[in-house]
Amino acid sequence: MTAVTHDEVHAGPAPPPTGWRRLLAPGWLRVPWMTALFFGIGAGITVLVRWLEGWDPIWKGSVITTVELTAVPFGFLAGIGGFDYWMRYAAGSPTRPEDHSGHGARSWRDYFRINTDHKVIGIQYLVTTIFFFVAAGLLAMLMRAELARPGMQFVDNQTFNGLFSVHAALMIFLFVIPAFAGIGNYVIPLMIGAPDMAFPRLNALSFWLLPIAGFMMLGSFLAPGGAFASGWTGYAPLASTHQPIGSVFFNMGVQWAGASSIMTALNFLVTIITMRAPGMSFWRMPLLVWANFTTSLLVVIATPFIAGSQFFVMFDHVMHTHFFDYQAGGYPLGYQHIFWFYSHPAVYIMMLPGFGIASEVISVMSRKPIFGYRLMALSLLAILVLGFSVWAHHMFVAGMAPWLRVPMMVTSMVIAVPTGIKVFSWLATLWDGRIHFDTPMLFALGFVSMFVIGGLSGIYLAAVPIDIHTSDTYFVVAHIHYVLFGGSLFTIFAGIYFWFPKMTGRMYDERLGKLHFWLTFIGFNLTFFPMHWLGIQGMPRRVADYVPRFADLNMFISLASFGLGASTLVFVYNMVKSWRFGPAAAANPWRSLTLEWQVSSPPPIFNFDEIPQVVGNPYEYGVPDARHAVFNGDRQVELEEVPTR
Amino acid sequence: MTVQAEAHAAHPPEAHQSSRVDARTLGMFLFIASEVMLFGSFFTAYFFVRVSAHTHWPTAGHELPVFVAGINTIILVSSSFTMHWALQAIKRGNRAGLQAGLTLTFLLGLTFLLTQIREYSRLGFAPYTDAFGTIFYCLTGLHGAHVFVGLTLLLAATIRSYRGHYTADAHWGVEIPGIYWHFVDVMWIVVYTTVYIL
Amino acid sequence: MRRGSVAQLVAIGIVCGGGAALVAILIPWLPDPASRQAGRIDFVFWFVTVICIAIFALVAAVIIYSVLKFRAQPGEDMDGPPIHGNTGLEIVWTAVPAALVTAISIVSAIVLAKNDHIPKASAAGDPLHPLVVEVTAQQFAWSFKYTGFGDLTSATLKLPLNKPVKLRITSLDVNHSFWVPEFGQKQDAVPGSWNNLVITPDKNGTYPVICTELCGLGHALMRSRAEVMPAQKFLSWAKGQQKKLGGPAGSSGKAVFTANGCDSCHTFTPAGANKKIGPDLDNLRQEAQRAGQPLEQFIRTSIVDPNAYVEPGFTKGLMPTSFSSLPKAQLDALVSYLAGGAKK
Amino acid sequence: MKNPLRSEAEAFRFLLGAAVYFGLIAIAGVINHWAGLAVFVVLSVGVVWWWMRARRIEPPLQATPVRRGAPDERRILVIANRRRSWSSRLRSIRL
Repeated sequence: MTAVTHDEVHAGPAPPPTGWRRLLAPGWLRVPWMTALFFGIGAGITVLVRWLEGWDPIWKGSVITTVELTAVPFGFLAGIGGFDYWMRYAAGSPTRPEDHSGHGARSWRDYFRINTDHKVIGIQYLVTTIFFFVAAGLLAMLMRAELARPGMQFVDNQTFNGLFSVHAALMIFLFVIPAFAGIGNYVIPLMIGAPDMAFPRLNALSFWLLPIAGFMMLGSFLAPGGAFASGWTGYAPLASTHQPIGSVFFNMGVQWAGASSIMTALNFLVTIITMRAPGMSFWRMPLLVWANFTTSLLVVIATPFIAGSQFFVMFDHVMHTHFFDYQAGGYPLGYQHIFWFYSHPAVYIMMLPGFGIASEVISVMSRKPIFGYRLMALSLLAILVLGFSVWAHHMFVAGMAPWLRVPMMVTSMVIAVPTGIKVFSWLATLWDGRIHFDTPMLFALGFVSMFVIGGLSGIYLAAVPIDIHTSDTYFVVAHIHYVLFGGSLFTIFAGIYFWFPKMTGRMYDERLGKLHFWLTFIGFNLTFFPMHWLGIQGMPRRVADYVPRFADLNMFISLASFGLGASTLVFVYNMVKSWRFGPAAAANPWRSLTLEWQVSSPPPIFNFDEIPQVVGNPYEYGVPDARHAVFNGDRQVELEEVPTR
Repeated sequence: MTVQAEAHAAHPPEAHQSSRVDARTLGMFLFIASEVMLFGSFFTAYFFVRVSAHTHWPTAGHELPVFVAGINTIILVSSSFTMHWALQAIKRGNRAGLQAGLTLTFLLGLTFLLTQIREYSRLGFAPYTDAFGTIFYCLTGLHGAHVFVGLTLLLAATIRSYRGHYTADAHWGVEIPGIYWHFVDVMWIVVYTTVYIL
Repeated sequence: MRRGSVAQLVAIGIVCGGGAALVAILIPWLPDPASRQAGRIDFVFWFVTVICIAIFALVAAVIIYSVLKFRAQPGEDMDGPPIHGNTGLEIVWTAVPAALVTAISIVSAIVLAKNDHIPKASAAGDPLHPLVVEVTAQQFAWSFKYTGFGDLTSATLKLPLNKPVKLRITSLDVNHSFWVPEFGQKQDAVPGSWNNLVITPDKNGTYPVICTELCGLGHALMRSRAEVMPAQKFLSWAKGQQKKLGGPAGSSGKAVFTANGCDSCHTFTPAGANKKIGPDLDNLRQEAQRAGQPLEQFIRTSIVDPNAYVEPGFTKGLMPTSFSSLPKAQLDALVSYLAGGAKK
Repeated sequence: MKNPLRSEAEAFRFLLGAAVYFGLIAIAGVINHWAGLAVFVVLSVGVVWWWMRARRIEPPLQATPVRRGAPDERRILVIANRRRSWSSRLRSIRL
């Protein structure tokens, strides 16, 4: 071996396997037997240990289930080929450079294998998350059907509790967080002028953890005793000692989803830090890159805390430890502190990328530079720092130390300041612009207006006396949906419509897009605004039944929510139809300056055949002759020279 | 896709390196930051249990093998020295030094892990005995799991060193496990000080 | 910016703010306050609402104005003016919200301190100043213990008018949360700790007690009542109840039954109970047969050690084990009451 | 201020520092709880002070674009500062 800069030896691409050898090659043929093998290994080790230690019974359902929730996914990942490269590397064998040959998607099958192309992974993410979005939405429809009238009609109490728990868990861990990761995956490397993410194989692996987590959570409905029914917050001791085995499905599902988002975030951070194009200083990065950078920092630092909290609950549940059992010296409130130390930053994990998307869309569609670019970036950092100091505002009535309440109220209130800066800056960006109301812009404006309402109801909840009255009521349900539906979901839609031409090379149907927006916007407000009143008046959240005086309004909300659910059909139809039959899209239909629009739609496999030189800021709309980036000096060909007919 | 891009499909253009830190090293340090926070959540639980106990620590009826664990600490910390030595050796192109250093590190780590397991069976309390047992086993067990992961990485590096990989110019496959191994040791120092001594 | 556009902007803002104000005023948002604390909370609510309406009006006005005025014509390819920022404006919209949230924080902190404060009693030795009630939550019932009245227990919360009440709240199994919307006060019940809540009811009437922290499958049905009555009436109720619980088996059994909230989960016709979370107590005889035990012994065991025999169709561990600590006299009374009322 | 961790050698030095830091705290803490606290505070302040002052002296990074392909090759770069109508855009796309 000669002196090389890499310390690995690459073999050429593997010849396509034939006959029974296809069972050994990474792919779906290897999945079934690898999964079965790992199931056997998991069960075998468990039984062996229990037999050696003399524990009775040797075959214990809850323990086996817990172990298999770890072992079986590993089997699946090993089968589909998530570890092949690393196993070869660890054994010192020549590695197959699959990050090169495996790039790109030439047929639909390429979306169903370990694929190391960030653009393919981005689409894998988005399609998967939309699948879980629809599934979680259907659970919400069931819930609203049950709540249309007081008393129990369709499901029993335990199932109802399972419905809202799985609904929230899927929406948060399998939709909002990974959907942003998907958009980021597609767009970030293009935006910063990088050929791919820093760790393509890790990127592929972190995607494939997602369906595992999702099906684990959905699958808990099939577990004996039903799905986990302690809410997505899974408060101990309810979750640790009073739940069926389905609760372990939640604990482990969160671990898989959490591992996925930590790995993605790590990848984003390394990519953004080490792979920016020459000239792309931090102060020249588009705000979506800034947003993903801060979000990824939050994920890397905070997510281990929810992993910890779910480990504790699972140990209490399965191993009968005493983290939250006060009789044996545990501390029940400890769960909430640890959980919210992640889950409050998680709110920003679910918001900041949306802020980034909104900034891109509003600036491009208003044809104006972002107002106060530096303050926009700095406010992201401010939210990141403050986000770690406010967790206990979820616990004002939880019985924590009373002296903690006022400091936590103050820090929570202070977060309104950087958030306000962002909102006002968007408004100032709109001002005097030349606004084009294409669908992404509608969703972005819908986001700003709905997020303002959600932010204002957040002020109510941050003020301790009002929070004491309204916490754990439908007021909170309304607030969280204004922030997460009106905030995150609207920006996800904005992002999907905005980059749809780039991702698919085709244009979506503008009329259907507008229809989708208005149906969603109206249905959303009709569904969630009345919930504010319900909560203040005395309807607690997470109830399967309620007093008859709330019956009429609940019926109204249920009907509105069905309309809201139906609006998703328009979206899905538009996406599917346009992806297949839509008109071919231009490279830069929005006339954006950022780098992802300077390549073809969809971009070539390695994004750039030449790394661009960044020479200016990304939002110089209206500045004569401004450039964000140039390809090899000044040899640009103007749009008019593109052959047109 | 342009013809140009098709021609380059087999090789991505070299990304521009916009930071002084190598991407792999940076990735490992960020991963370690995340791991530190995982330990942080366990230490938070430890803090809650200890504070809400309102009594002498360890709580009545628990004796910890401070001395044996102290010896074990010395074993683990010395394995960091051998790790560092191994990497210095390959930086000078000394393969034998690399192999000896990695093998020693692996064996020392394994000794630590086995001693720890042996101690578990002699403690006289279990994770389900009470909250002290819970937090003791979970903190040391979490660390043990990290030692196991570190050993796996070291094993891979060791195997590769015997199969002729790594040179004075290309040795990040040793450097990355080395960083992780130092992290495991630092974490043990923290765990040992807080759980066993203070 | 021309003067005309400023006027238009202000006009839109006034319309938006006015609309929001109408929504705030015309819809009866807050429940009728029935405690001094709720009155103060309402003040904070309106304080915040005024600020929020102002901010909402501003944002809505700018958005609506922009949508109407700055719309690009179809086919227009002009860019807007390249305005990158304005330091003065940015300072303003950092400082003004900071000032507003500071104001809200100060008001909230003062109200919080007042709401938690129990004023000194005017007359020393008043048993109702403060009245201490121990609230015990369990799946899925509330129980209220008046420590100043010989540990008198009740399944509904009776409170004297205009007297500060100190609730000491705990839980036996999982987290619950005590809330009376009309009192505006809420506090979680956490196993292993005693959390305090101060309420000064100032309006006679009956109000719902609601559990707001998800506590399991019966969460939605974990309700009780809070009854506010004049102090004299409260004192006579307490005396009468003390007498009843210590009375002969037949009459006190029913009191023990309701006082411990048995009726919040079980059906038992003689007591007018009709809940279906736990087994039907009208069929105690058949159930005792299934368990293979004599009736009275079966009832006693099932109260003291509910997991010894679990009726098919019900979950083990659902019934709290806390009733084993009932005083023996009350337990005896309850057993004979249930045995006497069971259908033949 | 500098990032103290960039390589294995720096991680190793960090380990040595951690051993000294926790060792001193542990020794003082065993002797007397308050002494332990004092040592902890003094050491922590010292470490932060050192870290705030620490600097690396390094030459700045070179930022040169990488170019592939022939030097006189023409490429398409879309100019974003001019806008065409939606319909003309569609027409140009459909070719």
